[in-house]
Amino acid sequence: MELTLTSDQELLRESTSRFIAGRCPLTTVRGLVDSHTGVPEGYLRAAADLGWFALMVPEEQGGGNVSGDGVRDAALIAEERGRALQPGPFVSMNVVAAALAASGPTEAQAALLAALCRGETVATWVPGDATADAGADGGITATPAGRDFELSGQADLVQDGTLADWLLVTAGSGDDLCQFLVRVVTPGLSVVPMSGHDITQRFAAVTFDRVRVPTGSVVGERGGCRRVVERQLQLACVLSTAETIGAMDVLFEMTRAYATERTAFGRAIGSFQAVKHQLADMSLSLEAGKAIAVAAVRAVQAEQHDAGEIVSMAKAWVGDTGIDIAQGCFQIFGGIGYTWEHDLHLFLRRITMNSLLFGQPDWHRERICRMHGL
Amino acid sequence: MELTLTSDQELLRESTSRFIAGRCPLTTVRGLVDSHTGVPEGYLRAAADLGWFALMVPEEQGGGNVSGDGVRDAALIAEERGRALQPGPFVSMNVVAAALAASGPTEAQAALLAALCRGETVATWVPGDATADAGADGGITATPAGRDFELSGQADLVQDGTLADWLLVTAGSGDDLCQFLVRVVTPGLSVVPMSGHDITQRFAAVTFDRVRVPTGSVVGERGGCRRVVERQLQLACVLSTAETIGAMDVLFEMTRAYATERTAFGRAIGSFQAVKHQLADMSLSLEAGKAIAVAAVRAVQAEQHDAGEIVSMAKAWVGDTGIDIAQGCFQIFGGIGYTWEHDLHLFLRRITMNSLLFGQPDWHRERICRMHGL
Amino acid sequence: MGALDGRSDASSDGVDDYRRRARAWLTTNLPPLEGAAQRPTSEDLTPEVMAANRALQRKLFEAGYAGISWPKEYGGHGLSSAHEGAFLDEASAFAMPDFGALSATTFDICVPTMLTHGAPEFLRRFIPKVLSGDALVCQFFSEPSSGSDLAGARTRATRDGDQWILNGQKVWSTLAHLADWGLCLTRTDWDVPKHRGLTWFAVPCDAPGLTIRPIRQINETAEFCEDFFDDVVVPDTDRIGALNEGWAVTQTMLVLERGAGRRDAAIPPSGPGPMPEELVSLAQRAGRLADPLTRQRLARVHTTDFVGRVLTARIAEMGRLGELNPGLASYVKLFRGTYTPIRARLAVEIGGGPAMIWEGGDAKRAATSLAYLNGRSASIAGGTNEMQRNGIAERALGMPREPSFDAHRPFNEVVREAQNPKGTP
Amino acid sequence: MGALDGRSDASSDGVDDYRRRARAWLTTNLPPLEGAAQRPTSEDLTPEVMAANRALQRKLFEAGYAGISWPKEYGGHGLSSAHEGAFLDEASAFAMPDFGALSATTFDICVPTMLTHGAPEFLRRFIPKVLSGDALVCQFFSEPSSGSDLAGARTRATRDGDQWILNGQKVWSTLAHLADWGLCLTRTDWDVPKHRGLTWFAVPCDAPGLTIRPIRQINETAEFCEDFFDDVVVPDTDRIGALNEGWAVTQTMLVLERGAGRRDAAIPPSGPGPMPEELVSLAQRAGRLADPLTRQRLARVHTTDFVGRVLTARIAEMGRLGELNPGLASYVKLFRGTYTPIRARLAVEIGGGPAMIWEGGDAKRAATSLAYLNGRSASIAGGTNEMQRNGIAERALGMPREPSFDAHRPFNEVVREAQNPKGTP
Repeated sequence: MELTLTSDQELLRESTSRFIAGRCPLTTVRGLVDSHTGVPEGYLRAAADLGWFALMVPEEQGGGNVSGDGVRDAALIAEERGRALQPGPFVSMNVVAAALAASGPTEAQAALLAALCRGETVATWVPGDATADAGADGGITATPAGRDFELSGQADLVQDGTLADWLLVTAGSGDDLCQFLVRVVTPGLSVVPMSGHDITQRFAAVTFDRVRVPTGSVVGERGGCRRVVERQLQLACVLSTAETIGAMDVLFEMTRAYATERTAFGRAIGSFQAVKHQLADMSLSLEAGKAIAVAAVRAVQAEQHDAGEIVSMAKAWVGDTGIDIAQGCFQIFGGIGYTWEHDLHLFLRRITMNSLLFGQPDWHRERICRMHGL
Repeated sequence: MELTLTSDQELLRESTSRFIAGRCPLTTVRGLVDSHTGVPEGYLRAAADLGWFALMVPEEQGGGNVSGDGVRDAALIAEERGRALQPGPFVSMNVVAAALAASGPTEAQAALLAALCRGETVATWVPGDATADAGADGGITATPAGRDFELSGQADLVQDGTLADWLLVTAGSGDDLCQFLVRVVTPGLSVVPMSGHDITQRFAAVTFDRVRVPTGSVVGERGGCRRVVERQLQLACVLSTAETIGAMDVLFEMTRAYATERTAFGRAIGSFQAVKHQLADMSLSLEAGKAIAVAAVRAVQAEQHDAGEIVSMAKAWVGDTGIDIAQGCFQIFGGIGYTWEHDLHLFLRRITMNSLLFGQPDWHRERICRMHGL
Repeated sequence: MGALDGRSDASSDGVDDYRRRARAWLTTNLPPLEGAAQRPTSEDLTPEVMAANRALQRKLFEAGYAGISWPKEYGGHGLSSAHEGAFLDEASAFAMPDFGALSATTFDICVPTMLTHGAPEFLRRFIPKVLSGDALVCQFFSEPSSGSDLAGARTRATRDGDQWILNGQKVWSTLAHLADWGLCLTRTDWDVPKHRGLTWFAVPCDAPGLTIRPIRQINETAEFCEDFFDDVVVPDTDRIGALNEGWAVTQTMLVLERGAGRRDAAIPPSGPGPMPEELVSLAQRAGRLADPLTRQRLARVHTTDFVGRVLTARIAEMGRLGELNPGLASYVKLFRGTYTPIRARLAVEIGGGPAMIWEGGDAKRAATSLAYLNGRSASIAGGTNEMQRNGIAERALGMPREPSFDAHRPFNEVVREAQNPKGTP
Repeated sequence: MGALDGRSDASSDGVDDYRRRARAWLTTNLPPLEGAAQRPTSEDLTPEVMAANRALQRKLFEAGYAGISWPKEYGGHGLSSAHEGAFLDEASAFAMPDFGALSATTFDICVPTMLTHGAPEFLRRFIPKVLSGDALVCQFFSEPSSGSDLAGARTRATRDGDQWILNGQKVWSTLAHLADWGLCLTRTDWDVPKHRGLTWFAVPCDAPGLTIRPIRQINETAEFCEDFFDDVVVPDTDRIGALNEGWAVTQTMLVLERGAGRRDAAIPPSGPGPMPEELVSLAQRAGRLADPLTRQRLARVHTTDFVGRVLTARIAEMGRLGELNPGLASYVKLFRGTYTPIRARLAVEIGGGPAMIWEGGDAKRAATSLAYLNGRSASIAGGTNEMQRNGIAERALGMPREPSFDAHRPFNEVVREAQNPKGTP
C-alpha cells in the first residue's frame, strides 16, 4: 500500500512474500481450516527467524527491525500476510511485544519477551475494557486481594486465543485500567475455542472466574495505563487494517482479471458498464483505503498527537469498504464464488472478521467524535 | 399509486387533475415562488368547491366525500397535488378538519370547521410536542392560569404557517398532551415567515410567549389526547407521503423519457447500462414506495391497530428513497437539471422538504422500535 | 376481479364439494403437520426422508389427488386451478410430500414446461411416473461458460439416427443428485445465431456417461451439482419441443421459474407482524437493544421485510390486472437480490464480532454467519441483479436494448471471437 | 525523488535569491491578504472588483512577475517552475489578482493549451495581453447536444477565404460574460469520424454575432453562460492547433482541466484538523450533538474529508512517480463526485427540517440548502461520475473499452442516425 519503499523495506517485503509462498501458500491455509491451530508445523519459529515478532522491540531487549521504523515494517508484513490470508498470531504477538518492551518489564517479563521474539511462546492481547463498548464484551475487572489481584469477567472474542500460552489482559480497576500478563494455565481461567466465520483464524472466548494473579504479573505501572492501552489499540488496528488491505488488494485483482477473461453475450464481462462501474467504484474505495491506511501507519510510527483519530478513520473506512469490496467481487464472480473450492469466500470471511475486530466502524466513528470533545 | 380505482375515485382523480391543470399548473406555481402566499387568487375557495377540505368531515358537520373512504380520497388528491407541486394548505387543512370533526367540537369550533370546509379560512397543524423529538422543536407547554391556559414555547417548522388564520396547537401539559385552537392574532403569539428550501411551500416559525387562551379553545378532551394526536400524525404523514409519491412519479417519468430522447456517443443515453441500471433501481424504489404508501393509506383508512407502524414505514421508506430518486434523476439529466428554468429542482426541493416534515426517516424508525416495546 | 382474470371456467363448478371430500380424505390419510412447514434442505433429504416422501406422493396419486389440474390423458384429473387451490388450502395443515427444492423444479417448473411443449406420446409415458413419485425432475440448464447468458449453452447434442449423443457440462443443477430425470438444454445447430440452435431433452439421471457431482458450497452444504455429459445417449422421443426451437421452451421455463401463477402472491399481507425475532435476540445478546444505531438497523430490516411483501403483492396484482410484462417479475427478484445481502450484513453489524464465533455445533449461533455467506445467492442465483435491472429497464421502462454482439451471428463464430476478441463490433 | 520527476533543470538555479527578491517586492507593492483567500463567486466579481484585479495583474506584469515560467519570446520570463513556485509561496500572504474561476480557465487551462498548440505568430500577439490582464479567457466547449460526449461538438466553422464563419451554440462556459476571449471547439469536417473533424479557435467575446447569456442556476447564482454563435467571423490566424486536429488540443485541455501539474496536490495533509465547524454548529442548533446518529454522520463527513485529502495526495504522488495514467485523475474526480452529494445530504439530515428554512437574507442559515442544491454539480460538471468510472475502468484497470457506435463513422451519418435510431449496430 506504500507507494515507495526503501531498499531495506523492499527486501523485507520480498523475503516475507517468498517465505509465505514457500511455507504457507493459500492452498496450505485451506488445508488447515479444520486443524486446531490453523498454522503449519514450525511456522511460528520460522517466522520469528525472519524477525516478525521482534519488530517493535529494541535490540537490547532481544528485538530489532530492518528499517528503524518498526510500525511500518510490521504493517508491511501484515499486508503481505493479508495477501495470502496467513494464519497464526501476528497482530496479537506484536501488540503484546510492543507493550512489554515499552513497559519497563520485570526480569521474568523480559525473558518472556525474548521468547516471544524467538517465536518460542505465544502471547495474545485481551483488550477487555479497552474496547468494552465496542461489543458485548462485559469487560474484566481487577480487584486487589492482599498482595495479589483477582481478575473476573470475560472476553468474548480473543484473537489467537486458542494458540496462546500467555494473555496480556487489560482490566478495569476502579476508575483506571491495569494490565496483567497471565499464563493461560491458571486456576479460574478458561479458554474456550470457538468455531468461527473466519475459518483461517482462531478465536476463543476467555472467562476469568476470580483468577488470582500475583503483583509480579502487573505490566508497567499499576493503574494509569490508559495511554499505553491506547497505543496498543492503535497498533492492533493499524496492523489489522494493513492485513485487510492486503486481502482486499488480492481479491480485487482476482476479480479484475476475471472480468477481462470471462465472456458472456459474446464479449468480456468487463466491457459491460454494469461490471466496469462496479469495478471502478471498488477500485476507488480500495485506493482511498490504501491512502488512509498509509496515513495511519505513519501517524502511529511517528506517535503523532492525532494518531488515534487517523487510526480510527482508517479502521472505519477500511472496515466498511472492505466488506463493500468483498461483496462486490462476489457479485462479479457470480455463482462460482459460491463454491467452497473458490478462494473468494476465504477472503470474504477474513475481511469481514477483521472489520469486526478491535471495534466496528461505528465504534471508531463514535470515538472520533469523543476525541474532538463532542 | 393505487392500482385500481372505483369509478367515483377515477372521477375524483380526473376532476382534480383537470382543476390543477386549469387553475395552477407548474408554470403558475413557478410564477408564484416569490409571492407571499404562493397560491393563486381564489385557489383555495375553488379547491374547497371540489371538496378538498371536507373529505374527513361527516356530512352533518358540513363535510363529505365521494367514496366514503375519506382518507383514500384525500390521498388520491394529495398524490395529484404532488404531481404538479401544488402550493397552499392541504395536508394541514385536512388534519385540522379531521381533528375538529372527531373532537366533539364546541359550537364555535363547529362553525370554524364549516368555514374550513368551504375554504373561507385557513387553519394549520402545529404538532408541537407530538413530534418534539423529531427535530430541534423545543415543544410547547400549556399551563393552567385561572380558568384559562397559558401557552409557551415554539414550533420551528410550521407548514403553511404564513397562510393560516388559526392554529391547532398540541401542547404538553404535565405528563399529558392537550390541543388548543388558537387564532393567529393573539397577544404573545408571533408567526415569522421563513424563506425556505422548498420555494413552492410556505413555512413559518411560531413562538408562543405566555399566550393566554380561554378554556373554550381546548379541542376535544382536556388531556388524554395522545390517541387523537397519533391519528393526526398518521394522517399528516400519509397525505404528505402520497404527495411525495406523486412528485416522484412525475419526476421519474420526465427522467425516463429524457433517457430515451437524449443521445450521446451516437445512441440514446438510456441504452447505456450505467443509465439503464440507475433507472431500474429508481423504478424499484418507486414501485416499492407506492406499495407501502397504499398499504399505509388503507391501514389509516381502516384504523388498523398497526396503522401507526405501517405509516412510519411508509414515511421512512419514501422519505429516504424519494431523495435517492430525486438525486438520481438529477444525475441522469446532468447539467440541464442545474438550471433554474428546468423543473427538476422544484421537485427535488419538495421531495426533500417532505422527507424532513412530520419526522425524518430516522425518527420514524426509532418510533417503530418503540411500538414493538423495544 | 374474477371476470378480469379469465380463468374461471365450467370445470370450476363444485369446488366446495371437492374441498369437503378432500378434507375428509386428508384427515383420514395424512399425518397432521407439526409446527410450521419448513422446506427441507439438501442435508435434510436423507434416503429415508426421500423414500417417505415418495410414499406420500404415491398415496396422493392412488387416491386421485396428484395432478389435479393436469390433463386427464396424461394421468391427471383435468380439474380447474380452483379445485387444485382448494385441495392445497386444505392440505396445508398436513404433512404433504416435500422433496425440498425438487418439488418446485418438478411440479412447478419442469413438468408444466413439458406439458406446454412435450409431444403427447412422451407425456403419456412420462407424466404418470411423476405423479406416482417415481420421477423427480431437475434442470440441466446453466453451464460453466454461460451463466447470465443462458442462450449461450454449449452442451452439444449430435444426431445419430433416432437418437442424440450429448456431450458437455452443466452446473448449478439444484439437487440433481437426488433427482430421477433432468431437463437438459443443448445446442443442436452451431451455424445459426444462438437463440435458434437450441433443443431440450429429458435425460434419466442414471444414464450411462452422465456423472452428477454435488458442489460443496461456502455454507458447507451441497444443494447444487455439476453434471458431466460424456456421450450420453438420448432417444429422439425424449426430446421436449421442436428441434432447434429450444429458446421458446426456455422462455416458458423462465416465466415459470420466476413464480408465475403462484396462487398466493397477490394477497396483500395484513400487517408487518412482530420484529424479526432472530435479530432482536442477536441485539439482546450483544447488549445493544438500547443502542440507537442497532435500533435503526432493526427497524430498517423490519421495514424492508414488509415493503418486500407489499411490493410482491402489488406486482402480482399488476399481473392479474393484465399489465403483466416480462419485466415485472424482475422487480420482485431485484428487490430480494438487493435487500437480502443488505439484511445479512445488517445482522452482522447488529451482532458484531461475538456473533460470528460460536461453540462447535451451536447451529443457532452460526446462523448469522451462514445467512451472511448465503446472502448474495439472492443477488446471483436465478438471474443476477444486473440481469434484472436490464429486464426492468428494457421491458418495463422501454429503454433501448443493450446492443448485441452475438444474437445475430452464427454461434460458432461468436465462440471463436469471444476467445480472440477484436474490440469493437 | 527529485531525480525521478525529471523537471529540475539548470534554470532552477538561484531560486532562493529569486524568492528573496520576490518577497521584498511583494511586501512593498501588494496589500497583505486579510483572512483566508476565498475564491470570489460570480456575484462577487462586480465591475469594480474586476477592474481592481486587472490593475493588480498589470502591476505584476510591469514588475516582471507575470508569466514567470512562460516562454520569454511571448512575454514570459522563461524561468523554472521552481521559481514560479517560490513566487507563489511568497505571494500567498498577499492579495493577488483573482478573477474567480476565470483565473483558472485563463492561466491554468486555456493559455497552457495555447502554448502547447498555438502558432508562434498568434502567441506573440496574444500572450502579452493575457499577462497584462487585458485578455481573460473562457472555454467555449460543451454544447447543449454534447455533454459527456465532448467530441460530438456540432458548432460549425465554415471556411471563407482567410477566415472562418462560426455558427452554433455553446453552454456551461464558466464566467464567459466576464471574459475577453474564449477558446472555442468547432467542427470543420463533417464527413470524417467525430474525433477527426474538430478545430479550435480563439474568439473575442465581443465579436459581432456572439451573444453570451448567463444561465440562472438552481442556487440562484449565474456562474455559467450559454453562448450563441451567429455568423461569427474568426480569422484563420486565430486558429489554435492544426486544422481538423482539434482532438489533440482537447486532450491537452482535459488533462490541464483535471489539475495536472498543480504543485500542491502531492503534499500529504498533516492531519484531519478540527471537525467541520459548520456541521457541528448545525447539529448544535438542532439540539442533536448528543444523538448517536448525528455523531455518526459528523464522523463520517470528517473521515471522508480527510480520506479525500490523503487520496488526492496519493494520486498526485503516483503521478510524480511516473505511474500517471489518464485514468488516475479520475479517482480524485470520482471521489469528489461521489462524496460531495453525500456530504450535502448528511448535512441536511443532521440539521433536519428547521435547517432548511431561514429568515429572509440569513445567508449562513441558507448555506445547508445551497450546498445541497450545489452538491450534485461535483458529480456532473467537468465530467460525470459515469465518465470517470469509464475512465478508471478502461484506463487504470484495463477493462475493454465500451464498444463505440460513432467513433468510426462519418459524423454527419452519426447525427442522422441518432435522430432515427435503428437499434443494434
